[in-house]
Amino acid sequence: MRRDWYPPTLLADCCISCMPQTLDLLLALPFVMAAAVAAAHRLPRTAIAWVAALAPVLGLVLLGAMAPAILDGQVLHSRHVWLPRIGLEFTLRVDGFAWMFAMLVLAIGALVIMYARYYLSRNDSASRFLAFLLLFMGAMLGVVISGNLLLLSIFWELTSLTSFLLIGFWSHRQDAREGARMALVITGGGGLALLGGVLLIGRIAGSYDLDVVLSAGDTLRASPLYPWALYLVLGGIFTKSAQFPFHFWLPQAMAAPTPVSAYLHSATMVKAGVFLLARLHPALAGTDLFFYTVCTIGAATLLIGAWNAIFEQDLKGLLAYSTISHLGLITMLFGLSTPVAVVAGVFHILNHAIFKASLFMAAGIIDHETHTRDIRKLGGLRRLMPFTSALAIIASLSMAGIPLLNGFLSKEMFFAAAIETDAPLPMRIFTGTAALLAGVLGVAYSLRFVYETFFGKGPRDLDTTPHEPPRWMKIPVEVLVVLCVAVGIFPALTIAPVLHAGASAILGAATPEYSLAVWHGLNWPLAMSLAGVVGGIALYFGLARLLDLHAVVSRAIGRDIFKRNLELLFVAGNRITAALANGSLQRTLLWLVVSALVAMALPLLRDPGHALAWNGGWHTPMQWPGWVLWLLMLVPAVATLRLYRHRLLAVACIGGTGLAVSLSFVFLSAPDLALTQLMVEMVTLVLLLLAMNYLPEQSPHETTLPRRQRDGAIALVTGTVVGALAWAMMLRPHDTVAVEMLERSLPQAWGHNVVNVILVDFRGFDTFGEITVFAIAGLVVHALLRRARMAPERHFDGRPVDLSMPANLMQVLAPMVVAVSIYLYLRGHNAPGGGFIAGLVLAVPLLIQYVLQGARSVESRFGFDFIRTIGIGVVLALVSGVASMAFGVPFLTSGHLNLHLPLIGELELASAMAFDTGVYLVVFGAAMLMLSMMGTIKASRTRKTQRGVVDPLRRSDFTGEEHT
Amino acid sequence: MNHLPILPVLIPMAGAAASLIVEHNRFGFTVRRTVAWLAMAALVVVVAMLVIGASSGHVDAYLLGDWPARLGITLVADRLSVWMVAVTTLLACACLLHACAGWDARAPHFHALFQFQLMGLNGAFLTGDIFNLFVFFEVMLIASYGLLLSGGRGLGMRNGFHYVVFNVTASSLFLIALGLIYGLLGTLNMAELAVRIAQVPPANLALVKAAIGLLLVVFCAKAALLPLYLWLPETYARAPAAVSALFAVMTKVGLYAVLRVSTVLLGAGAGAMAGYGQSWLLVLGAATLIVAALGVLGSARLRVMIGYLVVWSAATLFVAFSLGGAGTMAAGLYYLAHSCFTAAALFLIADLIRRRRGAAGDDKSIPAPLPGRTVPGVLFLIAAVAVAGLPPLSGFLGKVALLASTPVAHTGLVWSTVLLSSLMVIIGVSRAGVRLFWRVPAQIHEAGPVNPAPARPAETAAAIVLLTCVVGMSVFAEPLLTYADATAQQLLDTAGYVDHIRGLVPAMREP
Amino acid sequence: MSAFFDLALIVLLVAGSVFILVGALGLVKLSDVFRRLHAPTKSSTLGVGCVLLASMGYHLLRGEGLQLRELLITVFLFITAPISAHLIAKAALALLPRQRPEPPAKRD
Amino acid sequence: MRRWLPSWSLSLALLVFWLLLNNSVSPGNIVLGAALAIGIPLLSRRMDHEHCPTGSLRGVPKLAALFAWDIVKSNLTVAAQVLGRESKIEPGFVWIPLDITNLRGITVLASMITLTPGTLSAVLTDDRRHLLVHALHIDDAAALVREIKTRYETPLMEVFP
Amino acid sequence: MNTAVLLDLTVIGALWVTGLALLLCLWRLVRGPTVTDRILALDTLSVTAIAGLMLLGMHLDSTVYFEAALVIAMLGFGSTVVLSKFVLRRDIVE
Amino acid sequence: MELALAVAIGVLTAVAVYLMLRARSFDVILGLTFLSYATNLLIFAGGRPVAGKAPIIVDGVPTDLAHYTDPLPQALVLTAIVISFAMTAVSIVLAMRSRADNGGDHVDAHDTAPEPEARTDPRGSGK
Ligand code: NA
Ligand code: NA
Repeated sequence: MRRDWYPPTLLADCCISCMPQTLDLLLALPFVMAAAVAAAHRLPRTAIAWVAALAPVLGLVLLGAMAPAILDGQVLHSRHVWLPRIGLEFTLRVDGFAWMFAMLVLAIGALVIMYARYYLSRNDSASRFLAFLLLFMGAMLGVVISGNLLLLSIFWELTSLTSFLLIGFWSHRQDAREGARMALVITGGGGLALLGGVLLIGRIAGSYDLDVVLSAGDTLRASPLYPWALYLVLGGIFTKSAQFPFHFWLPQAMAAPTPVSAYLHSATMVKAGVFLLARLHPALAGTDLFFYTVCTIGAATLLIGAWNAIFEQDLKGLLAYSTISHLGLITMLFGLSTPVAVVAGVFHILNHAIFKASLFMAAGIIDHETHTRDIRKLGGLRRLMPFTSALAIIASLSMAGIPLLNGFLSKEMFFAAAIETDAPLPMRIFTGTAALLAGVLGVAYSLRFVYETFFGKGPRDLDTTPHEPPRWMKIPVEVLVVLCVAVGIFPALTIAPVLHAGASAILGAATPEYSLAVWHGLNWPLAMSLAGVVGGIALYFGLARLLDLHAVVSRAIGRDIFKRNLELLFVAGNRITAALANGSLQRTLLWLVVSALVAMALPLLRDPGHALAWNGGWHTPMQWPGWVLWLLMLVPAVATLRLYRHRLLAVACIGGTGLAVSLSFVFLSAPDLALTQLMVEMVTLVLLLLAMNYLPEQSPHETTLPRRQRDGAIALVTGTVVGALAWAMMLRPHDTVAVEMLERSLPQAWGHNVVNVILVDFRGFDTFGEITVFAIAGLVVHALLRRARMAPERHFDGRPVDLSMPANLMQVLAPMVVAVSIYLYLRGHNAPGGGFIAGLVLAVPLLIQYVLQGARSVESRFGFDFIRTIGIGVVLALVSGVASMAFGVPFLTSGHLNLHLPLIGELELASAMAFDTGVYLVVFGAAMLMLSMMGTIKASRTRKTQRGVVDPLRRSDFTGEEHT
Repeated sequence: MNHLPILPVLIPMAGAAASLIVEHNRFGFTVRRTVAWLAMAALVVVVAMLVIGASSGHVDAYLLGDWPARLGITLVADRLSVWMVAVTTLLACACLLHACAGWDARAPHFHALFQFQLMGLNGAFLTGDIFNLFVFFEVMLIASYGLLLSGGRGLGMRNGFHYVVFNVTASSLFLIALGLIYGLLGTLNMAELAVRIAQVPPANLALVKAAIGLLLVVFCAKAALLPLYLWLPETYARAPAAVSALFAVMTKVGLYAVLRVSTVLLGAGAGAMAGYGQSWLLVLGAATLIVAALGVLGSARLRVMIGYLVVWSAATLFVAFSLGGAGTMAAGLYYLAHSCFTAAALFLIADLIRRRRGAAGDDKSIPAPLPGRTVPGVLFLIAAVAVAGLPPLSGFLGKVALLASTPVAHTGLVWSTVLLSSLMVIIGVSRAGVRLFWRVPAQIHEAGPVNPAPARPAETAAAIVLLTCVVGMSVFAEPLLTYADATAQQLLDTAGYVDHIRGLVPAMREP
Repeated sequence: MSAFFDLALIVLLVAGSVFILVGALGLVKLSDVFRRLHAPTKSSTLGVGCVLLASMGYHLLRGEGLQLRELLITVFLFITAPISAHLIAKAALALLPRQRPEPPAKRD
Repeated sequence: MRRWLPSWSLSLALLVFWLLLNNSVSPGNIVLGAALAIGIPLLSRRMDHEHCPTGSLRGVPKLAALFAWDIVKSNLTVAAQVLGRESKIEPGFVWIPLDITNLRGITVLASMITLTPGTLSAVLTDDRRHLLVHALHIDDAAALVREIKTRYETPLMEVFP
Repeated sequence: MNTAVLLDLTVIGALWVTGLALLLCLWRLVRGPTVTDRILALDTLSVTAIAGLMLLGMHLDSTVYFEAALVIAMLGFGSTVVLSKFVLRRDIVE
Repeated sequence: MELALAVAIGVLTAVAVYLMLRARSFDVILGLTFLSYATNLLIFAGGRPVAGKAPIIVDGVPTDLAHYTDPLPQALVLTAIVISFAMTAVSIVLAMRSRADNGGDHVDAHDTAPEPEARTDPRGSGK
């Protein structure tokens, strides 16, 4: 930063000495005040407005303090780190252009706040409105003074978001909601495009810092990614600035309260697009691609907007289309890219903001007073509200580009730029024609606005008599109109320094000599202006004579297409989602199986030679009992496929397979597994049978043959692939860590049964998780059934069968089973057994007693709090593991103690036993909890059974169920 | 002896056991809640200490049972694990707060199941053993069944059945993969596996690929990747609010596992197996982005929509992780935390909305009055901004970080799908907001009788806590991304991990 | 002595396997449920008993020591077999109500 | 005493059972077995839903021998019946009127009937006065009833009064 | 012939016979025709399996099969009980 | 033997997959049971099982894989069995509740009309 300049005032001095903080404060003001306004929602409306106005007013003061430095051509910075890793810095950067724009944003913002104070009705929450408005102001200010492109795109999206809230402020109105959403979708989508573009720029330029990017124009333009970057950025710009073909959201956004339109759609939101176009002009412009694209789009927008404005019946709609047209004009100017065009563009940004804001406010006053915005109902207002009419007429004339008003100046510069481009001749003709047409159309719609609102007959069908609005409501309009005139007459005195600061910030050394005089002598632009005025008047009256302008129903084709497409998107989303995720478990599982199949089969298919190669023979010979077990396992499995619809039979068959699997484990040297499998088999059978009482007896035939064939094929292929994998795996040499476990089991873990040692020691943590799972399963079953009331599927009449004989035998058996359970538990470390098996062995006889004696009889005499048993078991397992921590070794490290007791002899105590006790309790508790819950389901209050009483004579001895 | 790594597993387990023991009419709810919060507080302290430890870059490993890593089970508290545990813990605090407003009294065993769920999650994140990972997956899943179903009824039961069966099937596939892996490689410790995978003879390569592929399928099923996401939206939508909020981290477990496997087992040093399946994950992730965004657009119910948002964020993470670079991985890790908090917050907010709308519930297509809409409105707005990836919140930052670090070769696919789906999500979420908050009938009685449930301050507070996390993530994005970046670097240093774990020396046993 | 012992075991084994086979054959061959019920519930029980005795002797002979505990298996079988048979018979009667005999004359 | 040791016979049986199970008579096992012999009945007593007194055990050895012989003998008969032509057998049901009232006695009787091949106890009436027996081959129903009552029921009534 | 060898051969023969018995039970299990037949077949399967286990133990000179046999003998009838009870009343715990 | 074991695993898997794709909750549960058999056998197969070499250390026998089978897969299968049992229990109960609450046991409710979520007797059963 240069230090050799002279500080003119004290405030400026102060500001300069702490310039970064000033920038931060400038940006923070609106946000802070937004929060203040939101918090102060109980204050009176005027107070709220004052609080709100503080933000722009103080901001303007700060900007004023910066003025000397800015006008001196300096660039002010404030830098904070935010996310340097990705190049996102909280850098604020104010140069002439940003300063000019910030002035615009804050000045019009202040006026709008004042205006809004009187505009909003009693029902509207001023605090909410102004908070939104200030948030928007902050976002817009952020766009303007961001010194980092990523930061800029953040504020960019924030303007979309806050404008969404503002446009939808009257959320009870459907058009407001639609308009808000449309604006959000278009501008938000554009923001995403901009983000992409910014990221590309960053990738090319190596930084998102604006200074770097602006000076990297040549690199950018030379990059092969340039077209992508350009189009993505333009995507953001064109959507924001309502350029064709994205222009339609702007008229739709007129459902917003008028202060919003006055602010967003004249000076800020829509100007953000052209702001960025100007901002990145040094970096992106200067190629044919840029020139043709931007000029064409700008011209198209200019004409389409202007043409539509003529036929619009809504006062604000007309202004909106006019805005579109003027934005097109500005875009086209930046597209032309000549220094003069750029100056004109910057100038017109200012001028348009001033006259358009005042026009919107005037339209708002009219709406406020007449309760309509329909041009067809209005007319002759000059008599009823002469002062407002005068203001509006002046502003309109400025919009039409009538001399002595600011609009004239920039329009004339536009004409000059349009014809003085150094493009090929056809393009020059095109731009010139477009400019001329724009002049004609601009005059025509301005005339229509003025003539049909303030002159002629009317107003018609109004429910009130309009009169002048409150004094304070007019002040903002007055200020702006005065500005229009002042700039129009004394441009050099009023606007020149600002314009120069803005334009030279963009153009730098290329800033041309230009004069802001009203009179430049007789030249082509003046001729075009004249032709425009004459042509415009002729066009308006010609049209008015040729067709009934009031009867024209303007149709926004773009909007309709958009709405239809959006609706289509929702429908498509709905349809596609419903078609994919139809809530079918069958489909979900099918996809899962198919995915797994693909994952397993693809590598095999790609390399079948290696994958299925065997290592020294097909297999090791099988001892013959294996084949019996093999049949025993598979025949019931296949039989289940045939019988599965008859559930009882299927369950019996599965019992066969289960037994065979257990026996196979025994056969293949895994006695512990066999024991576990046997017990689990037993308990599962009981659970299945308990559940079957509450489930239909059989599955109906329902799936079609093709479906079954498809499933069958998938099943077959899956089975083949899994089998092939298993087979191929078994033929490979085996190099496992288990050898070391075998070696270390006895000397270091003091257990002969290596499987049990693994369970309680090497991998005790797995067991830890496993019992937790088991415990939770018990809890889940309990939670699901505790309060559930269910009716059995069918019911047998009569008393329960008397099973006192088996029960009596069971009494003989039970003590022995308990003893066996303890035996298995104690021996587990050295022989097949262990806490888990022992726990189930203890549970099963109890369960059989439930079956034989009935639940009530057992529970009345054998009250056990299974839940706490589980809890205590978990604690025990935990404590046994934690105990080792006291000795400075990790959790679950086993300890070992060889006690020599008198009389009893050697007693081996391993800490693993304590852990196993926890396992024992958890397993017993959870298993019993499940079984007792399922055995003691409460009867439904509403019905005794689902399908009636079993008629013994109609039962099938094949399925055991009643014939249906 | 530093016992820190085991404590995130043991504390919730002790909490659960204590909850079970005090689950008796003799003790009131105050006792149960006190127990739950004590456990939670202890966990927070431990996790804070773990974070401090991991931030130094030190990998804290814990040899359970004092066996060398190859024989026993090892816990590994590296940056990634600690990151995941920390996210889970923060999330859990908010969920517990929400549940303590009253749901815990309606769902039997809530506190025990909740603590068990935390135990499963933390275990899954901390373990360095692939079978132990399976076990903790199961702990986490079965606890989630309990949380999902306890106190539920009606269609929720059928949905729960879907969820359970799907997960049980996936778990079986997990076991098949583990069986193959052990059968082919002879070990279960991840570091050992990494060494052995790098040396797989060509003859076994196809088999190992099949096993690893199956493993990835299973993880993708848990993380809801196309076409395995079908179960998620409905399930999450039907879960109680506190539970679905906690479930926000459940898909992330699958993603975590994908990340772990693809860095440790399929890292650059894995020879022929290096990067196996990553291109599939990328393409499927990109496709999921679009499909999930369509789901967001097409869902009629708010909570289903949030479910699709979960799928969407998971898809973003798949893309981030499968790109394989440190930058994208770091962006992904940051985004992962963000998406946990955001999705959870949205579920809690959806509950606030649903309860205020009476019979209309969370069905967006029914216009219904929304009394007291300001607070949920503001919360929804913030959460929606975050979830849709709009600035300035963490969703935007994470996404920008991801896009910025996307390698050139994949830029087209990743950028177009991410940005396009973002737009779709913006459209969908804004429509939801408009329909719920703005399209309210003029007359109160238009939508039938309304009896909004009383608003409980704790429930709102829980949502605010989560959104505070989101905002905090945005403000402190730099330090968080720095951590994430260091995490990614650590993850990509497979050799360092492997050597560290294999070189661990037991306290007293011979190595 | 050992040879005698071996022979005794062989006899036991042969008897055991014959009874087991008879039980299974009866299960397959006989024509209605109640008839089938007779064969396995006890032939098999006795057969298994014989095998268990043989097993005890065998392990004694082959150095595993006297495995008296195998007696317990027989004990369990003898307690549980009647329970099974009784319940299966009851179930069969319940399924075939027409085969159920007339109730007995009341005694006082 | 009764409170801590409800049934001497059961406890003794359990001790023996434990020693058999462990296949050892080491002091440690005796101590542990004794503990279990005291502990388990305390637990299992709670499950008994009907108390069945035990009388004189003098007749037991003779009954056991008789029973063992019957098992072997009738097993051979049944083997013949199974392997022979099925048309030669005439199965049927027989109601056996009971005089024994002790439930454990009835249970043991029914079990013995079941365990001896050729007969199978199927139903006990609710009043416990009749036992339905299915026989694989019935020559003379009355003789069957008589044989069962004299051979088994009478001695059992002494054991289970 | 050495009686010891003969004994070993007998053990193998007995295994064959047991296997055959198992297959016969399997046939009944699959064939039915009534539910009770299947229950009976299942019961017989488990009883026969005990013999098979003991014979295997003799064949392999090992006693590790004792526990499995014991558990089947002790609790194998449980399946029979619950299946029969289901046929009797549908509600197995009344 | 490997081939036999592999075929068994394959057949059990095929049966499981077919049943899992059926429409009734009970059939699906049966399928899961079969899948768990197949899975357990496959893990078990990873230890290259052989007959008669149970991993219970006998004094004096060298502790290597020539004399004992691999114990680790057995431990894994044990864990797997227990966990799958727990899962089965939960799914069974859920199937019951779903049938009671929703009036049918079709997994996707194609055969029952969509029912209102709020019911007069929330804990009651049937329609
Ligand atoms: Na008019
Ligand atoms: Na019951």
